Amino acid sequence: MKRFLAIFPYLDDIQEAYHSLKEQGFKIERFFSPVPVPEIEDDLIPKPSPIRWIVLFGSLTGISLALLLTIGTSVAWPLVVGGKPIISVPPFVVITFELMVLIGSIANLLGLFGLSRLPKRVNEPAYDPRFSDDRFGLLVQVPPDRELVAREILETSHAEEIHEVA
Amino acid sequence: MKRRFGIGIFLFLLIVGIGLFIGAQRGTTAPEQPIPFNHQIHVQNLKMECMYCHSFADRSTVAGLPSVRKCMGCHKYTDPKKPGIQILLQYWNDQKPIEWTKVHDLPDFVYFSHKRHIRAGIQCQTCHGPVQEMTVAKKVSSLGMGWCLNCHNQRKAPRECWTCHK
Amino acid sequence: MGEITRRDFLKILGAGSAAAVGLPLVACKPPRSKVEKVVSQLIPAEDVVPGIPQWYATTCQECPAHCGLLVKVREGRIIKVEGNPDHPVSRGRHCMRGEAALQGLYNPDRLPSPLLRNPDGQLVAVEWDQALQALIETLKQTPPDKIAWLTPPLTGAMESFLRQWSEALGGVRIVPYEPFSQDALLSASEALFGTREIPWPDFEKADLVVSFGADFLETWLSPVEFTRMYAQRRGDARHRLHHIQVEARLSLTGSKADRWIAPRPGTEPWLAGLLLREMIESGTLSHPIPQTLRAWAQQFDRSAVLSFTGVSEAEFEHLKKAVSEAKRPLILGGNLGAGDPIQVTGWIAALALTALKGGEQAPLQWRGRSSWDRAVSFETLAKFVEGWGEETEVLLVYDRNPLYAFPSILQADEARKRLKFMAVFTPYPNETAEAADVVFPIRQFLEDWGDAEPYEGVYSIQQPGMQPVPHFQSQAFGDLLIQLGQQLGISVPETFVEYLRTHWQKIQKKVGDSRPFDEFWREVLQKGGLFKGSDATKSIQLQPKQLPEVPQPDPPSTPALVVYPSLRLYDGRMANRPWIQEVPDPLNKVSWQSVLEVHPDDARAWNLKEGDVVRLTTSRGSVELPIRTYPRIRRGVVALATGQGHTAFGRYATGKGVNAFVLIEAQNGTSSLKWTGISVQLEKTGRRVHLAHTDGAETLEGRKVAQTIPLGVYLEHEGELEPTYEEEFEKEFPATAAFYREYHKEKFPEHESPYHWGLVVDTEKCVGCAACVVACMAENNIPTVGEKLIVQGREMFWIRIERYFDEQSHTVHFIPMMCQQCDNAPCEPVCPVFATVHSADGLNEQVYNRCVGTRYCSNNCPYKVRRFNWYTFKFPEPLNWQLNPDVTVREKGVMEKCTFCIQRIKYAKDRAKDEQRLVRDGEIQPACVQACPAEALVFGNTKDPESRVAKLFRNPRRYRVLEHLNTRPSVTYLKRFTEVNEV
Amino acid sequence: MTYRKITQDALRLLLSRPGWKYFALQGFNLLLIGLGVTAFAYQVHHGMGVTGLNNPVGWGTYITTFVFWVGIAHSGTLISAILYLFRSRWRNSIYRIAEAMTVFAVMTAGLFPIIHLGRPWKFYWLLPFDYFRKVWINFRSPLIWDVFAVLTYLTVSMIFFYVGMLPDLATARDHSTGWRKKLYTLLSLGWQGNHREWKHYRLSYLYFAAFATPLVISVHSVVSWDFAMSIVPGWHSTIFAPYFVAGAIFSGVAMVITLLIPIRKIFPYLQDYFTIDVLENLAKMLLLTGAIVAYAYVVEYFLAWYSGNEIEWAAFKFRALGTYTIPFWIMIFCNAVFPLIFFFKKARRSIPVLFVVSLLVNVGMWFERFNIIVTSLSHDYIPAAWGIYKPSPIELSILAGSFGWFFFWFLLFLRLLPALPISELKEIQPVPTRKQEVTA
Repeated sequence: MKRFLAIFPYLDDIQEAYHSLKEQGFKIERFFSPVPVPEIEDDLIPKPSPIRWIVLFGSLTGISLALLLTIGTSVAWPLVVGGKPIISVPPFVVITFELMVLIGSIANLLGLFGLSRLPKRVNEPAYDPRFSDDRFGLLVQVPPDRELVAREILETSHAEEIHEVA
Repeated sequence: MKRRFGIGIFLFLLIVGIGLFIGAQRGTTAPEQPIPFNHQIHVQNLKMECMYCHSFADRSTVAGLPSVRKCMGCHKYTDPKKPGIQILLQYWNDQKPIEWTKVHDLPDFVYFSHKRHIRAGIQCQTCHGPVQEMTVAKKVSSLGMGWCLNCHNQRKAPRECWTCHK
Repeated sequence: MGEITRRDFLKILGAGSAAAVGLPLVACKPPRSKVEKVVSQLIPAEDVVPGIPQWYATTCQECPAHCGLLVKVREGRIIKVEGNPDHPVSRGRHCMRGEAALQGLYNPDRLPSPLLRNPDGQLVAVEWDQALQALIETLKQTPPDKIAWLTPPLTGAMESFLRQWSEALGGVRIVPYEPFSQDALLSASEALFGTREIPWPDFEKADLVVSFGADFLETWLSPVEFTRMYAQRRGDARHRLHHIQVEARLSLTGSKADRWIAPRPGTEPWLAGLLLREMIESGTLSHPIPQTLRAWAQQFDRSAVLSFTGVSEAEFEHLKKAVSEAKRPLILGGNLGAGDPIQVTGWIAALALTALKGGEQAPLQWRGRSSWDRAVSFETLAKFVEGWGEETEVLLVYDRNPLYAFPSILQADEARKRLKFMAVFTPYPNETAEAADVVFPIRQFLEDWGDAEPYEGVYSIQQPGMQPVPHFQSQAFGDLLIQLGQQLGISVPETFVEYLRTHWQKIQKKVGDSRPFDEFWREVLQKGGLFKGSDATKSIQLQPKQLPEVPQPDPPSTPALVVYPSLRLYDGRMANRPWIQEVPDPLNKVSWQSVLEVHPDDARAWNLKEGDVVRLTTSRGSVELPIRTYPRIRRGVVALATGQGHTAFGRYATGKGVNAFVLIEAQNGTSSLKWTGISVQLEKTGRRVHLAHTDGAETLEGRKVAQTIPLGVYLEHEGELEPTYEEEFEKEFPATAAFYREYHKEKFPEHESPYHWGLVVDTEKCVGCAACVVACMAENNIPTVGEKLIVQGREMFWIRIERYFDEQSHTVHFIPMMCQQCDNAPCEPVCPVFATVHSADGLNEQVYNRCVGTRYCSNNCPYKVRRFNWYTFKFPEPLNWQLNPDVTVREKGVMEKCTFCIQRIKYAKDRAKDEQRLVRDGEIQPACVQACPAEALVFGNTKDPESRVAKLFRNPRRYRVLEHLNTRPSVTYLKRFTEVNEV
Repeated sequence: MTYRKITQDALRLLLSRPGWKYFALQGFNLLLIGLGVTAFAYQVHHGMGVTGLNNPVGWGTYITTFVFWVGIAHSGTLISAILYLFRSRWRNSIYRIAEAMTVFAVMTAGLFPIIHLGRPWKFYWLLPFDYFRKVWINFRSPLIWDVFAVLTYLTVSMIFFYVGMLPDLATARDHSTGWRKKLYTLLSLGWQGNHREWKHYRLSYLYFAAFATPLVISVHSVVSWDFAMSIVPGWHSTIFAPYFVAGAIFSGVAMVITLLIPIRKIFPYLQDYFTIDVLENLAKMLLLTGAIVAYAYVVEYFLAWYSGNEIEWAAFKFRALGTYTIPFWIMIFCNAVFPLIFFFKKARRSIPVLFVVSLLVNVGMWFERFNIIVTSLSHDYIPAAWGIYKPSPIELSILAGSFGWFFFWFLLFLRLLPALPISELKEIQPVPTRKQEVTA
């Protein structure tokens, strides 16, 4: 199977190309853009991002860790200070909040990396440096028998360049 | 990328490990003494009581060292040709006290009473190790706070700060 | 080896090394030094267990009062001085100067070797033989009557030994001198009672004390003894001693008085005289009035006296009323005034009135000869100095510093040049030693044998607590005399100790003790002496013969200077002790410096600000010093304390402040001294200095730190017990209390303690003398930080005496403030690393080595009693020998504070545990409690309802400082009394 | 504005070699850092005595400067996170600079708690570990909350900063050569801008913003509780948390203005991005927060007076009229009076006025913290223990060093990392469409 990498200067063009290709049953492997384009992204991956669960998990971990740390160490050797209870809830809430944010954010970062497959190599053939500047791109899987169809769709939607990539 | 990061972690852990190892070594040194005194001969072979020489152990905070005169009490009659005993004789003839190097050195901010521990029924060996088998006096316990507390916790001994800190 | 005595042991220790004992020099080294040495004893000492202190009784020689002391010895070093409870003078207490004797012993500036003036005129260190030879040559070449000793007023064995020695040499004269001599009192006593003895005040008998300047709580006669007696009477609400102080500048003594009358300085005696006259004329005196006295009193004219003393009718009437209402008033004259006819006048009037009011019951007592009456009069001294170069060619100075402490009218510096030879026997370098031909470093009294007899029947032994400090090649003065005597061919005993024992054999005989001497001697050494008390049975009998004429007052001058004896520095002899320098004056709160006290209104009028340096000129001399506003001084009067301004007295004294002796002038046409009312000129120099003061504010600023209760109100409730603090809390905050109750179960599940330590501070008894401050520094290894750091506000005291001038009356409040060991301590929860936590005994524990130094605890301490180590403070060798091995020496960057002397608590608990009992009430005395001459501090277990503290905690006078913050302190204060009938 | 122009403008700062002035400035910053480090070494060697601190006043310049820098940090997160959540798109051009400021300000602030320790070599005892002594840390201490808050804030703001920058780093990678290319390749982690990355990125960024918003408020609340949790009169006040948060944003916004104006001046092409409208919006925020701060000052005095607590009232009287009256009035004028000029539109749009007032607010806010900390400690409960604090040269050197440290990193950032948020600027441009192109 061949892959075509088409480069577009305009978003309406690429949207047109995207929809036509999709209608024709082509599999769009990737869409490149210098800015997020929710319409296409959500169409390509219809399920909501699991980041939310990862962050929730991270935050809950943070909360439990904080409770374990604060209550655990206070109970292990109950040192009395200023007549305050050994397990003083208000101060522990502060620690719990901070650790929730901390671990939640770290989970968020790791989740982002994991889900977006970062870090990765860039200089693969199916990438063009202009994607980070002002060009949009589509990576389409093209069965050998439908090359012409694909090329035509792309050309009619004013693709600037069409590359065949391995 | 990832591999390099791994190597970094490995190196870091290695350095920390070496540091801890060296630190631990410092804790068990057997320093060189002005007289190569052999506890094994005195305790195991000659069946001397610890408190014969360290006579203040059940009366005071310090255990005390035998005075040179006490050493001479026996060594007047023992083989004077042995090199260790010759050094002792030299001290006695010069009427000079012996400057031993401390094996068990607690920091200056620690209050430790031998008396209280002896009267609580703690064996000398619990902290000092099998002295009766030592040819060179050696520190076997870390004498660190965690080590003290292990025992205090087990025996429900007081763990007020000012019990041991001063 | 035979029998080894304690002395031998100490010798062995000294011969070995500094640490020739079975344990290392704990606490003297910074933590974490890598290799610690532990030195075995060469020969073990009998009965000495390393780690356990020994106590030896001895006698204080820092002032003529001669308190009995106990010295605490650890591993061959004296580490603490405390009062001897058996001793009748100190009764287990001591003053700050007594404690500071330790820093005399370990003073780093002590003379390391004898000094001899070489042909170039330089004083150089020499061997003992050489120095002795130089003196012997001189003594041989000089006719004995041209030789004279200048000594303190000696008593006991040394007095007789020196007398015998001097006689044996062919009549060497001895001139005993004390700068704060009681010449005027003695003269008055002679004139009135026909005996040149001190009539000692009896505070127990008196119901009113009127002092015309005598500072009986500071330096006068026997301050520790008087403070104890006075405080006892003041704290006794039913028989409270009323106190009126008459002086131009309010002294520490006056600050405790119920009323202060401030006449023009130096005119107090006429007021006393007028009082005597009016009392005689009132006809209320029930005892026969000798005619001479009646005639003498006629010389005081009411309107004249009131006008030149500047005292209002009302004030005088009040005074008169108080005296006439009192049954046995104790009237005291002036404080200083050697041979001063004016002071004599004052004392005559005072003593006569006391005797006339009280008759046989007059609150005075005879104690026979005392150290005070042995000193020569100022007149004699003046003649003596005048004769230097003629009658006296060779001057031998023992333990005196004439070139500093002689008033400038004696012109001792000039007179010294006329002397052929001057030998000085002193442990320290000083101004006199600097001008000497030969200087012998002698032993300090804590390392030497001797004795004292402060008054008849009190034989007080002075025994060394340790081997001489090895840093200095010192010799015992007595043994030096013996060496000299041997070389000069007179008959002397072998050692001074031998002479001392002979002397005590005589005492034994005298008191009729028939035991073998050794047994007697052992008991003497154990108890610190023989305390029989005076058996003088003389009664107070007025036998006035010829009373001196009342002098005419000097014309008034403004400003007028008052020179007052310093509670801290005495006549300057204490100035080389860093503790003494560091502790601020109880009233003006300035340490390390000399200040001129000026009334704030005068300062404003004269356009002076605090810290402005002024030039102060009297007819005798001129000094430059900063001013300090002081609200308890008569307008137009300025005041200066004695003791500073040394030029060669070691690092702690040299160059600090100014010498008041330079300014003192002669009393109008006589050869006597004028201490108060000196006419001075003030000039602004334009320079300013930062004052090393430790007080943040003069007044209470409306805060109830110091509280009072009218005596009448208290009397209604005396004997009642307030609810305990717990009960009170329970009642006022039931919900919170319930929470705490529940919570206390959780607090210490492992071990509920039978103790909760508490401290009671009686502000009625506290006189603000600061003995506790110095005792605390000695006990807890508290460094002295020096003048610069005090200026910056970095003093390290764990206990301080807060002084507040009352806004309504002349009263000065003294609040000893130390860690309050709060149950709800605000300092504890803010520490991030648990360096300060609460103990089961209710103590607020501070763990130095855990502290990282955030200083948050100090910020959050409402009492501001926490102290931060701004630097690692050094204890110069051998001052570090004094360090208490039971207390950590702290390093830079850690917080510290009062521990209630945890080391003493631990020691007592340890002993109690050995004996399987609880700690007894009174068994633990923190250093401050032990020192307090007023016995204003009580320590104990508040959980024991029978303990003294538990009862005092419920006294109707109780209050806790800043109670509204709910810190629940373990320190309770007792309110000071006010007299409701006061105007 | 086209995508291409944005890319090029943003990369101009990164891809060119800085002039000698830049190096001179950095040299000066290093000099300041050297001064600070030397002063700190001196302090560690001798002890805290080299500062002006004393018995009643345990905290001074260091804690003042700590709070100052933490405060500066706050507006960065405010602009990047809170305004993001509020969809205030004008923030897009300046948010990177503001966020960089946040990171470096927290980095600077974080040093001060260590510097102010009596034994800074034991700082690791503040971290939650017992080092085999069985004693952990005291979670009841506000200082431990501080440790957690500041470390969390530092970590999270750095992550947020970095994640926001990822697409821009990719842009830089794609347009650079040589060592820069290597650097940006490493930093961009292979970002391509593909649909998968963008999809997760969008949500992830939202969550970061959602976390950062309460975090920023919590951090300065915790900092304020260092004071409010104590019983010191002048500190123990319930309004401290909101008051400090408002003050922090106030000072941070001022610092953003202070930083933006010279940048605009030196690189005029950036004026297309840092427009006068943006500055005007900032000025409005300054006006709002300044008013809140001024209100807090008034309320503080009202509470102290109306509560009838004599000690509290005495502390506030001392603050205004006592030894520290000059710092107090500097604070009042700089923070409560001068910003009122922004009621006038002309002033809001005048570069010199903006610059001067923002500088004054910075000064005023430093003095605000100084006043709160020092005057309260100086005169608290026990009159006999009162005392006066004066900063020592050592403390001032370290203060100067902290500015050197901050500006060193900030200048490094300007020339090394994309200061203009490339992708987010593109987002607020109309997407390039053929339709538009044709009509144009």
